[in-house]
Amino acid sequence: MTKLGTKPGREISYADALYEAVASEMDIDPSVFVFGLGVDDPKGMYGTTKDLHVRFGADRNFDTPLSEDAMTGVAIGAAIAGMRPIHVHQRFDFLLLCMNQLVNLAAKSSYMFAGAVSVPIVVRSIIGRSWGQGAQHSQALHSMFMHVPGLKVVAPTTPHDAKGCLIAAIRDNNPVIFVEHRMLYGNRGVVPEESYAVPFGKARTLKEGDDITIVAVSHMVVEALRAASHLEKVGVHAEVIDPVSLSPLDIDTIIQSSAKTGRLLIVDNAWTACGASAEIVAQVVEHFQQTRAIQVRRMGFAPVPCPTTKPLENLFYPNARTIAAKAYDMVKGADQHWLPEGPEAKEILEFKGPF
Amino acid sequence: MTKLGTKPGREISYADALYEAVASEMDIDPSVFVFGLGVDDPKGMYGTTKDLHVRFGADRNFDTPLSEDAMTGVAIGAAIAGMRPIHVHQRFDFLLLCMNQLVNLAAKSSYMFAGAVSVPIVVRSIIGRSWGQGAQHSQALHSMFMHVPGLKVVAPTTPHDAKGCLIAAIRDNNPVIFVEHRMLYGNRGVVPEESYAVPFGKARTLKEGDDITIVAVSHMVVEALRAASHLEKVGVHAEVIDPVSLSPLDIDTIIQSSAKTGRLLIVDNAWTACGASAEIVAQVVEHFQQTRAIQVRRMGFAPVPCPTTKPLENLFYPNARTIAAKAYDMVKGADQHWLPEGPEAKEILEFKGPF
Amino acid sequence: MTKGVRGDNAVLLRRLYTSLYRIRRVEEEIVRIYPTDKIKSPSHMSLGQESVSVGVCEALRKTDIVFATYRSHAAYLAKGGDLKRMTAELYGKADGAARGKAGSMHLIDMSTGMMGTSAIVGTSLPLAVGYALAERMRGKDTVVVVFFGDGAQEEGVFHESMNFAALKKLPVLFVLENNTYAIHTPLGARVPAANFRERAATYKMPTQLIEDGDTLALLEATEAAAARMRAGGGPEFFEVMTMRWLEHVGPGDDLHLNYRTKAELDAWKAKDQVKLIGAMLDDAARGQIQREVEEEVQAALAFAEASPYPADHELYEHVYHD
Amino acid sequence: MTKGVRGDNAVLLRRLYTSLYRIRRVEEEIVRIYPTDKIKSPSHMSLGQESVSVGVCEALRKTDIVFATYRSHAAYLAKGGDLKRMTAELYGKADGAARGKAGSMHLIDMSTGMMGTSAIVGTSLPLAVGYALAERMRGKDTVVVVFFGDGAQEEGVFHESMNFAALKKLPVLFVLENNTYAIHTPLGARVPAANFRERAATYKMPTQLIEDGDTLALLEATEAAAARMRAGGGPEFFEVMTMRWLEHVGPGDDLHLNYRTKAELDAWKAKDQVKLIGAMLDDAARGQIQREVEEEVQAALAFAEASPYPADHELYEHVYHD
Ligand SMILES: Cc1ncc(C[n+]2csc(CCOP(=O)(O)OP(=O)(O)O)c2C)c(N)n1
Ligand SMILES: Cc1ncc(C[n+]2csc(CCOP(=O)(O)OP(=O)(O)O)c2C)c(N)n1
Ligand SMILES: [Mg+2]
Ligand SMILES: [Mg+2]
Repeated sequence: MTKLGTKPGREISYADALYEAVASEMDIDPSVFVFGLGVDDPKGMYGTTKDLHVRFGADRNFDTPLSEDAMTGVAIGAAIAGMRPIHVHQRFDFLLLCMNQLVNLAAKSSYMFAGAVSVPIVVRSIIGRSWGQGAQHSQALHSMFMHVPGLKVVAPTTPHDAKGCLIAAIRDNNPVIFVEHRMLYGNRGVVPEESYAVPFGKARTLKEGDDITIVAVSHMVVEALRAASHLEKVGVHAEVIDPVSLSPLDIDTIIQSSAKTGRLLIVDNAWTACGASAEIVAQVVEHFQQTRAIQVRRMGFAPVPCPTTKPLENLFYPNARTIAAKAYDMVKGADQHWLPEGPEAKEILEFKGPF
Repeated sequence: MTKLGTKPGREISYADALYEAVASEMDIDPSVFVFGLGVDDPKGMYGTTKDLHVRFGADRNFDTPLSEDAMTGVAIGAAIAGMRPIHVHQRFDFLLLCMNQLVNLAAKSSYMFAGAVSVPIVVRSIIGRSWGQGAQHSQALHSMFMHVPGLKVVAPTTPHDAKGCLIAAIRDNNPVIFVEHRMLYGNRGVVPEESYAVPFGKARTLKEGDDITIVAVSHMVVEALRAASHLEKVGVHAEVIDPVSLSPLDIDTIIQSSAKTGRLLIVDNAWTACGASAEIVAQVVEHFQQTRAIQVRRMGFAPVPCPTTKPLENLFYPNARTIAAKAYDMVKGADQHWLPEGPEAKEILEFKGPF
Repeated sequence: MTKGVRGDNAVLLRRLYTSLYRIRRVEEEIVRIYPTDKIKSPSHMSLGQESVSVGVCEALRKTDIVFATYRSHAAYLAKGGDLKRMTAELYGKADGAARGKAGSMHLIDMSTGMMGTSAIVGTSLPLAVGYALAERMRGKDTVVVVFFGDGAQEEGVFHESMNFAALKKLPVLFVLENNTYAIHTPLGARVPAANFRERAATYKMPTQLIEDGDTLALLEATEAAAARMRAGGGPEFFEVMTMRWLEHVGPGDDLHLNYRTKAELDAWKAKDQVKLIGAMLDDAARGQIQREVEEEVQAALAFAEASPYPADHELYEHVYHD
Repeated sequence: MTKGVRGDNAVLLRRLYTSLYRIRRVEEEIVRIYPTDKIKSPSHMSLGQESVSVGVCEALRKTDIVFATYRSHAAYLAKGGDLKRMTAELYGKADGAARGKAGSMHLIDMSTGMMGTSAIVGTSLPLAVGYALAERMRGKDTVVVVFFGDGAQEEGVFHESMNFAALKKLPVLFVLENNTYAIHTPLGARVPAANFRERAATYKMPTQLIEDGDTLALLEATEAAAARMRAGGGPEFFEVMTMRWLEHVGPGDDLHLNYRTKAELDAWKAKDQVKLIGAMLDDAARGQIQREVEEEVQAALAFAEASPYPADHELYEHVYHD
């Protein structure tokens, strides 16, 4: 179990933390370069790649044609040649165009060729939400990649981990699917100025508690922490765990917490069927077998494509209040019909379109 | 729980059952057509599409350019126009080129457009195995599709279900990923001559038993039944369940059996991480919660890409003996070190390449 | 501008102007309303590009089919899509074209042959080809038009779709709306040469260049192409030069981003097709159209405002068809 | 056949014939052994197509890079790949090029610039482009060759790869091995016209047609193209006409399948490059080469036989790099 340092320090946003990670690695390693649709455009991928082409040259941060399939292959080819490309996708949904290269080539090359090549690529995949992104601009498909041996998948939530994980991903000698969430970009937190890597395979316990373990993924960590605050007010003490890295997955931290609380609620920022939440449940119960019957629940996207209209979109996602209500039921017994009062998440309330 | 009729009747192979299903639907419904690489070539997709172009005309069973992405879109467009296309893929691995159209378009269209369109396509996906198919010709990625609302996924195992499910898939008004396994093609079984649909969402109990529930997927059903025979000889009575349809999934049959046996072993013909096996475990334990601690285990592909060399390929897959051994341990207590004697599966022994 | 058009010029011009002006005015209203947050839907404005949809669709039959992009308003309206259902859709209301599930990026009106649009660039190209294949299999003489941007031609699926349509001689009209930008990226950063017609010609299909988004030229060219396609001539390819006036997505200007120049944009505004076609009408005719459109647009907005949001249970509807 | 070649013709011809004959003989041996089941690996024979790899690779430096397909034997050997490690790989043995994990479809020899091949058609095209990008970024003058079939050009990724290579002026030589079939499907069922060079030219790259798999013409053309590419000239495109003699995959003939005619195949066999180049040598020289190759091939097969299978624990190795 790793804890986030709480000592005061410089606070920056998640987006700036990502920028800092890339810039610092580009500074020390000439094999690192960034490319993808819009990375060097006036908006610089929400600021995360803003002036890299100015600082490091136009051939180290460049725009591409709309050719996600081939551009993924270009990243793989460059990686085999010894470079460390970072391929950026404005929406996770676009990775569906890259599946062949990522799953058939990137994930397989090291093994098929018995280690003769390595494929150190980072695939930055931004999950969209809000303002009617709709069915094709809001997907979070990390479980598809967790399914495939040869890939790594990380989904940092705090600015601290955003920087540290991106540095770790760039230095990793394997293909890393780097999962970001647009609604995390504005979140601020303490981020050391110096370079550091957050190792994969270590979960973080962001809040301790004895009554229930809540494991949350990506933006749902923020909502789970809010849910935990609601729960504190009614005397329920939730432990909130952020796996940070999904593959490899630190199941031990989750198992230990579940052993303590006897209750495990997993809130994924994705669909649940064959999702990260299913895998976590399976590993936990395989561990305990009949020695301990843990109460388990999963929450995630409603099992439907994402609708655009706001009232339905609100129902599509778990939120602090529905997470709290579910946890409350798990602790107090089913159907307590308790739902805390509270505003919608501020990052969602404050988000203005168009995109 | 549905049982397969055991009354004697005509026996045909799985491959012939598939052929019969398509041919009979083409006969009664002019909107059905078949296309895909090699469907009208001299080998006729291992006989499953052999002479459809002769019987029904060259525009109802046709070859295509190597353009899996666009051909998937062509199927979707034709389906929106009211046709019922069947798109055939010689290897499941090639579907990675179709993910964008299948997940972003086919799965979403009905919902995004509030039911204004339907996308009745069937995507026949053949899993490869044996003779060194290797990392890129042996994948079984059904869980990726189970993750996505709007798609259905079926994986029939018997010739009877192959015919009935394919007829059901063709008549279904939704996109259906139809999972076949090359090693099932030669298996023979009783198949009614008349047309019949096997409804989705109904599991089959292929063998009854009180000691342990084995749920197996696709070709692993065959191995699980062999494992069950091994187990019978040492007095362990396994119940073997074939889900047949993975999405929708008949979890009730699995839950009832697990309640009876207290032990659940899931053997997928795929990797386990975020796989069908994880989803089944999660649904079962969510159902029982603390009322019943079921012993659960998962088996599947080793968590590596598939190697080509035979000795390692043998270790990559679960087989009748390793399944029996695992089940035995679950019933008798860990590490019994019992491994039944027995030859390799005959369909694998007998399979000769090149492909 | 262009040579003479069909029989009753006046009627035709009134139709064209109505269609053009209607799209223009609706979008101007969307721009006005957007900051109020009532429209929570990423909207890619057609403003400046209306003529491409209007010129092509005017030559089509109601039974002909149009596939378009997330920049969908112009095609939807030009093909006869219901205006009220469009505004309600942008408001996320239950009377919307897709009960609020679609938003601006996924407009649909099956009753007029306007197929649902996709927000994944290039993905409608093969759907159009598949639709045309289906129609041909059933012996219909439907023409299928697919609009796509200069960015979309970079996707592999463009190549695959062109090849297959040409191979099967399908009646698909590929209309490349060349506004020379993909978001903020100019063509020069994406292709070695902007010779799209040359490439299309290698698929053995006739190609045409339409300069300045010329409505009448496009109408004539489409009529001729549609006739050839109905007679079995196979797919054709148009490249239409045009320009969007606003930012890639949303209601704002974007000259401050400096990826294009004011001079470039002004040159396009000077040859605004809405104005040019309007100028061919006398003041009375033009004024009447403007008044009628104004009324219709305001009624549509009022309709959208008044429409209820979909009920909660609708979240779970439409995932599957029975 | 072709005009004069480089300085020491005799040496060159001996090298070429050695390379051609070596590939031919290895494959003949694979065909012989296949029915014994010792090689459990889907093998796509290069037999008949050897000259494409040999002509191109002879013009390359050891540090130049080759990407090829599952039909990999010719390219692997022509680029200097280790013969023993190849045969051991086909046998699934621990001394194989990838310790038995790869098989025939995924040969690799990084030490000679032979990149690992893929069994998914078309997928190596963008990898070659990416490799060339990397080399250029580091200021190297490496040339990257990518061999691909006529079927591969139908995949969207071909279009995307050509476009990007041309846009960035990368030193990639695209070599289309046009054997006119994709498995059993002739070109006519897959493309509206077999005008591949015309299309390649629209990406603004020089193109050349090499008839009859002409080894010497290919060598000359590659030398010239490689020089232009090293000087920054950007990608080039070759279409090489050739023919495989055996079935698509496996050791057998396939005339009984009736997708191609005996006359067609015989015409190709009559212009067999292995024979033609061999005929340019005197009997003594040819005989010596044949004896040396024979020895090497038999030694390699003995090596493969003798090599052990990989140990069980290797199943879990090489999934990730530290
Ligand atoms: C496959 C895919 N890649 C990237 C995007 C992000 N994106 C949306 S619109 C767009 C530009 C498209 O340009 P173009 O095709 O010229 O159409 P225009 O917007 O100019 O009408 C991009 C890159 C996307 N939606 N889909
Ligand atoms: C993406 C993909 N689609 C289909 C296949 C099945 N397949 C293997 S080889 C082949 C034909 C390829 O033909 P071509 O590119 O001309 O190469 P050739 O075999 O003639 O050398 C096909 C369809 C595949 N391996 N990968
Ligand atoms: Mg554009
Ligand atoms: Mg070929």
